[in-house]
Amino acid sequence: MLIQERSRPGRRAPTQAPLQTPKLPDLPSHLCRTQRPALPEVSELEVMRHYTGLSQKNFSIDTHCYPLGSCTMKYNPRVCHALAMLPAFLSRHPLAPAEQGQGLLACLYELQEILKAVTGMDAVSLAPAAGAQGELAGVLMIRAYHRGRGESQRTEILIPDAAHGTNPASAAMAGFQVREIPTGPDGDVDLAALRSALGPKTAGIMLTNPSTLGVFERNIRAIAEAVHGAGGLLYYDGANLNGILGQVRPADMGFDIVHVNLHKTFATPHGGGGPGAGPVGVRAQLAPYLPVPLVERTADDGYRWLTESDRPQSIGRLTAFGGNIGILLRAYVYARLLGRQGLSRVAEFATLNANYLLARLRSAGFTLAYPTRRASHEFILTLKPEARAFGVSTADVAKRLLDYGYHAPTTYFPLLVPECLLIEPTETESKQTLDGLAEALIAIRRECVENPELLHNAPHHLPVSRLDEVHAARQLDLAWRPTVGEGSHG
Amino acid sequence: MLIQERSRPGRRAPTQAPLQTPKLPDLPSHLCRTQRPALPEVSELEVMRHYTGLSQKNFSIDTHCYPLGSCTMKYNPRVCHALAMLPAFLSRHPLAPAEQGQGLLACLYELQEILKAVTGMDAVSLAPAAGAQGELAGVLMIRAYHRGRGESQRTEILIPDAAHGTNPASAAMAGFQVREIPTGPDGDVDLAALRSALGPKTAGIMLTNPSTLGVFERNIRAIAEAVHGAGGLLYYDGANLNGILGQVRPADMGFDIVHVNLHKTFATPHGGGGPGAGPVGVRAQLAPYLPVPLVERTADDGYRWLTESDRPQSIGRLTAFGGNIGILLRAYVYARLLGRQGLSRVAEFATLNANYLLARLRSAGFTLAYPTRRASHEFILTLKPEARAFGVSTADVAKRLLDYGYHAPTTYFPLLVPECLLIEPTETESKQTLDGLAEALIAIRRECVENPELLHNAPHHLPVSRLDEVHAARQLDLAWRPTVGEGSHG
Amino acid sequence: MPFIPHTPEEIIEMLATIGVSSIEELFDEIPAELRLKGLAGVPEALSELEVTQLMQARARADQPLINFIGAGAYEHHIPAVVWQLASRGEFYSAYTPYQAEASQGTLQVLYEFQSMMVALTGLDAANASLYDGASALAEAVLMAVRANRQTRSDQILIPRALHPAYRRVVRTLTEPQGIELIEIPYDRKTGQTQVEALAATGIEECAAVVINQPNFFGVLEEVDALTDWAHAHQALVIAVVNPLSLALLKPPGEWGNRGADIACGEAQPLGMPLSSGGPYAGFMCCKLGHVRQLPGRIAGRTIDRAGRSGFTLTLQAREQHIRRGKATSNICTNQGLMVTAATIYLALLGAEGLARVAAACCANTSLLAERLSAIPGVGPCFTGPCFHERVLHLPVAVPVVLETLAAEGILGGFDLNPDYPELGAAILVCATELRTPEEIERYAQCLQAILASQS
Amino acid sequence: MPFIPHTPEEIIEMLATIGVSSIEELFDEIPAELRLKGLAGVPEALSELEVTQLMQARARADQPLINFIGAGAYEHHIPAVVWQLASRGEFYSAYTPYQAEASQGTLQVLYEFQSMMVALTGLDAANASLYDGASALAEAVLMAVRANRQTRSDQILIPRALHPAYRRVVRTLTEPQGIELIEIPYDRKTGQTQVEALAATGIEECAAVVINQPNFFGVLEEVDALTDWAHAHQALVIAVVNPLSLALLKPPGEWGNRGADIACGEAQPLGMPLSSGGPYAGFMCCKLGHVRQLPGRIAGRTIDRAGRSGFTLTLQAREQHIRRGKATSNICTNQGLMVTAATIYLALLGAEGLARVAAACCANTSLLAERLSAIPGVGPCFTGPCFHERVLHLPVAVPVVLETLAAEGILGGFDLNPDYPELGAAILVCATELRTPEEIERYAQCLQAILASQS
Ligand SMILES: Cc1ncc(COP(=O)(O)O)c(C=O)c1O
Ligand SMILES: Cc1ncc(COP(=O)(O)O)c(C=O)c1O
Repeated sequence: MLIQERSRPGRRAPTQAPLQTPKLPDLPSHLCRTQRPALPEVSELEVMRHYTGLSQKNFSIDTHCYPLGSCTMKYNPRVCHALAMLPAFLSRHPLAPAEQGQGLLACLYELQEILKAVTGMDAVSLAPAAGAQGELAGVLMIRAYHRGRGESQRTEILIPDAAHGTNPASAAMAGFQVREIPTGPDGDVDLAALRSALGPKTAGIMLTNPSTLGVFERNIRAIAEAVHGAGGLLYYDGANLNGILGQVRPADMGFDIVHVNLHKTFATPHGGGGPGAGPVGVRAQLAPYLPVPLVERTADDGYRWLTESDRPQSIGRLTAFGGNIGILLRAYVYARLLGRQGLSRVAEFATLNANYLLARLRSAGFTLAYPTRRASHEFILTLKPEARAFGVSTADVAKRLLDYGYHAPTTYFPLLVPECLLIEPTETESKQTLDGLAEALIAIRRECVENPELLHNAPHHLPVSRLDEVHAARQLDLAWRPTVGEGSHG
Repeated sequence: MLIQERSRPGRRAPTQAPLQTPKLPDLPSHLCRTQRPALPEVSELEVMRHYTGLSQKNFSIDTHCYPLGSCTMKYNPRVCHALAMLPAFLSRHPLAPAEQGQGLLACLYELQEILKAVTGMDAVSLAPAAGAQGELAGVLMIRAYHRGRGESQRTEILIPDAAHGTNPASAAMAGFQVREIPTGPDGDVDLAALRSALGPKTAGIMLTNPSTLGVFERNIRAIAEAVHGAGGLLYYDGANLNGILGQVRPADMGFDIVHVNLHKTFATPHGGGGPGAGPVGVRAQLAPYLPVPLVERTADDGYRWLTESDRPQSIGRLTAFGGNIGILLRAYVYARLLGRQGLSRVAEFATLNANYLLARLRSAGFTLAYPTRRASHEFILTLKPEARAFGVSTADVAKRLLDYGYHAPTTYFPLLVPECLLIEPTETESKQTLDGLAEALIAIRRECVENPELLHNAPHHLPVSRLDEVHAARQLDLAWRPTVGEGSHG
Repeated sequence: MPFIPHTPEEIIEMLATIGVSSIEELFDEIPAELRLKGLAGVPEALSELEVTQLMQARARADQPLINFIGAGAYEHHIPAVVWQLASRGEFYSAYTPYQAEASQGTLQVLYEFQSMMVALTGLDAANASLYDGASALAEAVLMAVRANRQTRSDQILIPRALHPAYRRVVRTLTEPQGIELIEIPYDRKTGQTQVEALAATGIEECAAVVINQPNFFGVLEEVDALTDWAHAHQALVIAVVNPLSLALLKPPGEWGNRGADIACGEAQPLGMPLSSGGPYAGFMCCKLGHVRQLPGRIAGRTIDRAGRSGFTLTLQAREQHIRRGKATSNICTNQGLMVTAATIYLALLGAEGLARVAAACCANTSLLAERLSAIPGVGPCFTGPCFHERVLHLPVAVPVVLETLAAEGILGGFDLNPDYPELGAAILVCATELRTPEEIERYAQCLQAILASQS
Repeated sequence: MPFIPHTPEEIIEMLATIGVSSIEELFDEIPAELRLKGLAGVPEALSELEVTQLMQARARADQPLINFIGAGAYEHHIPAVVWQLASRGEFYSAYTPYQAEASQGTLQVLYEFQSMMVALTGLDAANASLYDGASALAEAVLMAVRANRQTRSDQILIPRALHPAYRRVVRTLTEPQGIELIEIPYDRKTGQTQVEALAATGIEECAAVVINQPNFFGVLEEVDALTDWAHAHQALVIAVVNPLSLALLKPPGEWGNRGADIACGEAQPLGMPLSSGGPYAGFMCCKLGHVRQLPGRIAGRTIDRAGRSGFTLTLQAREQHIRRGKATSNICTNQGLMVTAATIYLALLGAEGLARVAAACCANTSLLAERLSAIPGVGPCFTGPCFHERVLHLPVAVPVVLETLAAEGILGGFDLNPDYPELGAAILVCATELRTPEEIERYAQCLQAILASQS
């Protein structure tokens, strides 16, 4: 039932608003509404029960193993939440003077420094609100850089076919043409194809490493040399930073720009869709172009914001204020809790977990997309053999896994591997949980043989059975509307 | 699975404790333990998932209608929790000076005043930690009062048979003999029996009004006169105050002492068993005996604690410090939110809800225990007819109601009504919820006829089916124990 | 090992199952010369206690001032229920609802949120959020250019009386796609953007006209006339609105003869703390005909195999993970948890509650403006009707006044001079429902004293 | 109507169903002369915003001092997880688990808690909490008198080195049942309760001996000898212990030759905030043979109809709702939510974490005592080994010292003089793992300055 359907005209949660009906302001009547908006009229208890009940219908990290590849669904430490929600941080206005924000700015400045250390970059801006906005900031910097050197003919961005959809979308938003580069049979970029695509139009390349294929791009030095040789820049999509944290740095691989998804590698919550944060780091020659605002340490050991007037070459501002500050605070707390060694351990155990799960599934008969390769922090199974033999789809397996109490891995991505499952257990899952997940997948594989119908109709134990996405798109129902008479008692 | 069973030797949530193993203190070895206690060794994520999962197995106000008679399970406003958890309140040491607690003491003092207003009493102590401790404090004051007047022969407390078990238990703890008074056929105390029980040994009477039979004791003035006439005192068990809040005051009925269950009438949470708070109020002549500490307003408009030295006649101290302060703060916030009119409305709508539900169930054929009486804020059904005709028990009906998504009413209490259900919807439930509850009970009554087996084996849709209480009491299993070898790696 | 559950025995077992002898070996595909030896530059780990003490100390340094600034971020009372519910792990630690059946909680919240935004704006459809109000406007501009089939113009008329930061963000995000922003001046007397000023551009047709209601100065625009002018010039109308104001003001869907085509704005006033600027949430609504150009996630109602109603992400063919370079936007992660908070906030308040909050803000700001205007040299800059913000001119330069007020614990307003030098010494002030008469009086007395000492 | 969901139409419908014309009529059984006309004396309602501002202002008045007091309530770090989980509505707003099938969450938590207390104390069974440590001790005394079948004595030996408030509470709650408390002095040199002092009572047999480890002075008792003496005199042994200390100290179940019979104490150090004294939680454990005399709720493991394991309240025949006047106690509502917090706390910390916290407290208190004892005139009162509290004598009267320290933001210790005049000017201090070396140094310097100015 929708909260709107629980509504009864005249019912309210009246302690929430000012008790006295204040004198209605003297607004010109032709600018005012004549009907009250159809918002729910419910009591506080109804709100509490309704949303408590809805929450219980969700899978989440706090309730389920959530091995969603490329999304790094690790534990979100609760102390990060508690400390980011300290009242002084919550109630500070974005336009308050920096003097009344030295505590906050110290955290942000130090986070910039920590991100420099883990990426190897020379300068960092925390402004982007998520990974995709970090990407956009990155390609805008590529654009600004080439224009700054009078090379505005560089209008092409190269992107491997394995890349996340945000990469080409971001490049397009920045006004670039996208050229797709194929992947070789072992999961590395097809170097020859890359080389032949390079040229005077090349602005740069966007790469994820480890790639979304769950393998480390071994030719990264050669790629960097080739792209740099052609006058292009290398952009590092940091979505997979969790797999190499403290092991190898994007800058050392030859990247010029990087974004970091704090809501992946730095364990900030994903909140059922966001907010995230996607700080960007760059080498020195790109630093002038970083999006504003940035935090600077002042001569007297204080901190201040740098804005447009301080940074005339900046690509500009991405959101009205400084980005998702509350998320940045959570990431900062996380980094301080883990510290130098703890951050390096992240990649070690994320990689251990992925390779362990891979080994268990391989020995149970599952087919790996890149069987000759080491897994990074994630890996890909292809269910093509099962699909052919038993008529089950990856979606069927994914839905059935929900019945076993595990969130499904990423399905049908990357696009180039047919019937694929991209599995990322993350470092915070225990061996017992991985064993349970492996056994569930093995049991489902047995069900493929014995009872494929069971899979076609899965899930069976969730609040709803398989939802009809085609119906959703054909018979668009995007908002509840009051039946006549409702929402008009005002 | 128990948290202990998730344990693996050597696993820890290490950010929670000091990181450096501090130098072990220099304690005499014969006073130290040789084996580590068998506490769980789990990660923070495991703790999060384990207890999140357990919580989801509970019915609670925030998830279900919980019409548990005599328990007043109303909505617990969340702002009460938020404000009682303000860091300054949480971190104050109980032995900190009153100067560093004027904010807190102001709240407590005003709560004392509010409780005086709603009970009509002359003085209030907030010390008792729950209703039963309030009762004990009350009967100890009765004892002190009679002793103070040289009447220590008054060793008997009269208690109606409908009373809650804590009443006789509290009287016994205070060293009194309990004399049970029968109830008349219409739910009022048997006046003749009461009169004949009164005498020189009478110390007082403990009464709940409205009684636990869900009716208002109409002869309360006559009872008060009789008891006072015999030299006894009247104790008001405030568990049912929700039914008369702002409508009639215990003092006006003739009571000398009252306790208030803040975790019922003042909407503080019950927390799966507590904590509660059971302030006691008394008439002026009993004020010197109130338990310590109390809050006093000082000449300079400040506040201070009154303790043993200020109150030499006090019955004494009930807990080490001042009782359940955090709960008192929640009750204070609740009282301020509702205010004068809001508090009176509580009883009005609690009574409306009970009488409406009664009317619906009566017209559906259920049998009322006191059919000639108005319901107070709760009422009693007896399932004796259904039990006889179809072989179902009250427990069967209660368990089946859980399947319908409603917590069961109180069962088998009061003891004098056979196969009874004591139903208290409270004022915060909506008409829609009451209609749903009525329809569920009506449907179950139909099931009694059509399919009594369904009831015998209920519940069917809960995490466990009917639990064996006899097995629990015979094969005592009160604590998990490590199998040999566990819990000894220290 | 913080947050890593592996015991030494388990690590050995796992390595054996993999068939390697050390974790190090798992990184053997990384060229050896690139391998890092430790994260120098990152401090050593702290315990939870230590990091708590650190952050508490930092928070103590940032004790809040009494806030009289709005300017795009508004301090409202947030009922305790909002974040106690939104912080529940099942909302907080879920991902984007890719597996609909395992995410009905989040999906239904999104659907309810969309329904509420539709109710407030009077349009047909809403998305499930964008990053913030400013980037939402930028997306709306890009959307309008795509959606406007009546003209091939890339020109957008954008009022100077729109938040300067919004104008900057729109520039950052639309300039690479060759969109031309034409700034429309405001009337120096009323503070309004007038139809005459639109006409004065001499433009025959354009892709869209941005209308900001209330505008950055808190002044109410004549939205009907502006909307009709735009439609007469083949332009789509993009409404930029404060959702709280829509409790009282005419919804964009009813502006002019045909209503605005797109409405967007900042949802922060609906239950989100100020938090120095974020996370907030942008929202966007549109007419049904434009829904396939709407950026961002959209939840839809559908049915399951048993015919029961349920929710799923829909119209994904607009999105980057399907359409890649041709998507309506690159946005992926949005501001989901903020939307959860906004939904709970709106459910608690209802239309009546929201109207009361809005009215209380109006009344408080009026009181503030009156009280301050009683001080010699201080007075309103504009004559147009206002919602809950006001522009006041001061008799002396603004920065020193605001600094002195800050030292007194008062955040006295937003200095308009850097962005609007034509206004001279002027501040934008706001008093939400949180501000008490005593605080307003305190502000007035401080300001009076400061001005007296300045002259 | 705050928290009341009824609409005007619904009220009319409901009254019609009942067959009355007004709510007032529903109260017609109450004698008219008793009916109240409005709650004079209760203030008018406030909005959530107003009450929030009120409480925030009151909290501001109570800004905490740097705390060097223990004395029965200890300031420890509480991991953020603890209360974020315990505050979940399903725990927070449930009742006592009377319907076991609908309360498996709460019941399993209780069972886990009991298991943890059994692990810490080395006894066989535990209850699901009592109000606090002091009332738990009173209940233990009553229990011991019931449980001791070897003697009919009503005498209890209780150390003077036990918390004075505990002794008062025990007196309040046991005196009505005719129990005689005999106070055992402590040794003025070591601060310990010595077997000789027990013997010196001349008592042949008694119901129970109370042994407090560590005692109120923070001093460790020779628990083995005391236990054996008690058992030799037909007495049961009641251990009063700080559960944190049991991470390091010998569990009561192993004291002497036969172990203590009952252990009780205050669970506050396990994840409960100081909160000016409550809510905390008393715990109680005992040997299996005494379990039917144990007061309070007990959760037990059992099976359901399908043979699956599940949990239920058990041994209810001990309780007031069954046994009424003959129950083991009158307790009904206990401290369930606090137990939930304690269980989560112990699960997070584990044996190793708990030992680290305990060791850090010991180390910090040692540092504090050493540093303060370096000040002329200040020094330890006792020579016995200590856990995490110390008694220090001062060269001047205590109250003025503590007041001056408080003015400096320091809560300097508990003044022992009113309860133990024989100690002269003496304070009980404690430095938990929260206290930093800087804070300890700051205390020392303030104290030094105060004493210098006093002399
Ligand atoms: C590989 C990759 N790149 C980019 C993104 C986009 O990041 P965000 O969702 O933070 O915008 C994602 C997130 O799913 C990703 O997995
Ligand atoms: C009528 C009655 N009296 C007394 C009590 C005991 O109160 P408490 O549980 O707060 O100790 C109760 C609680 O259940 C009750 O219903």
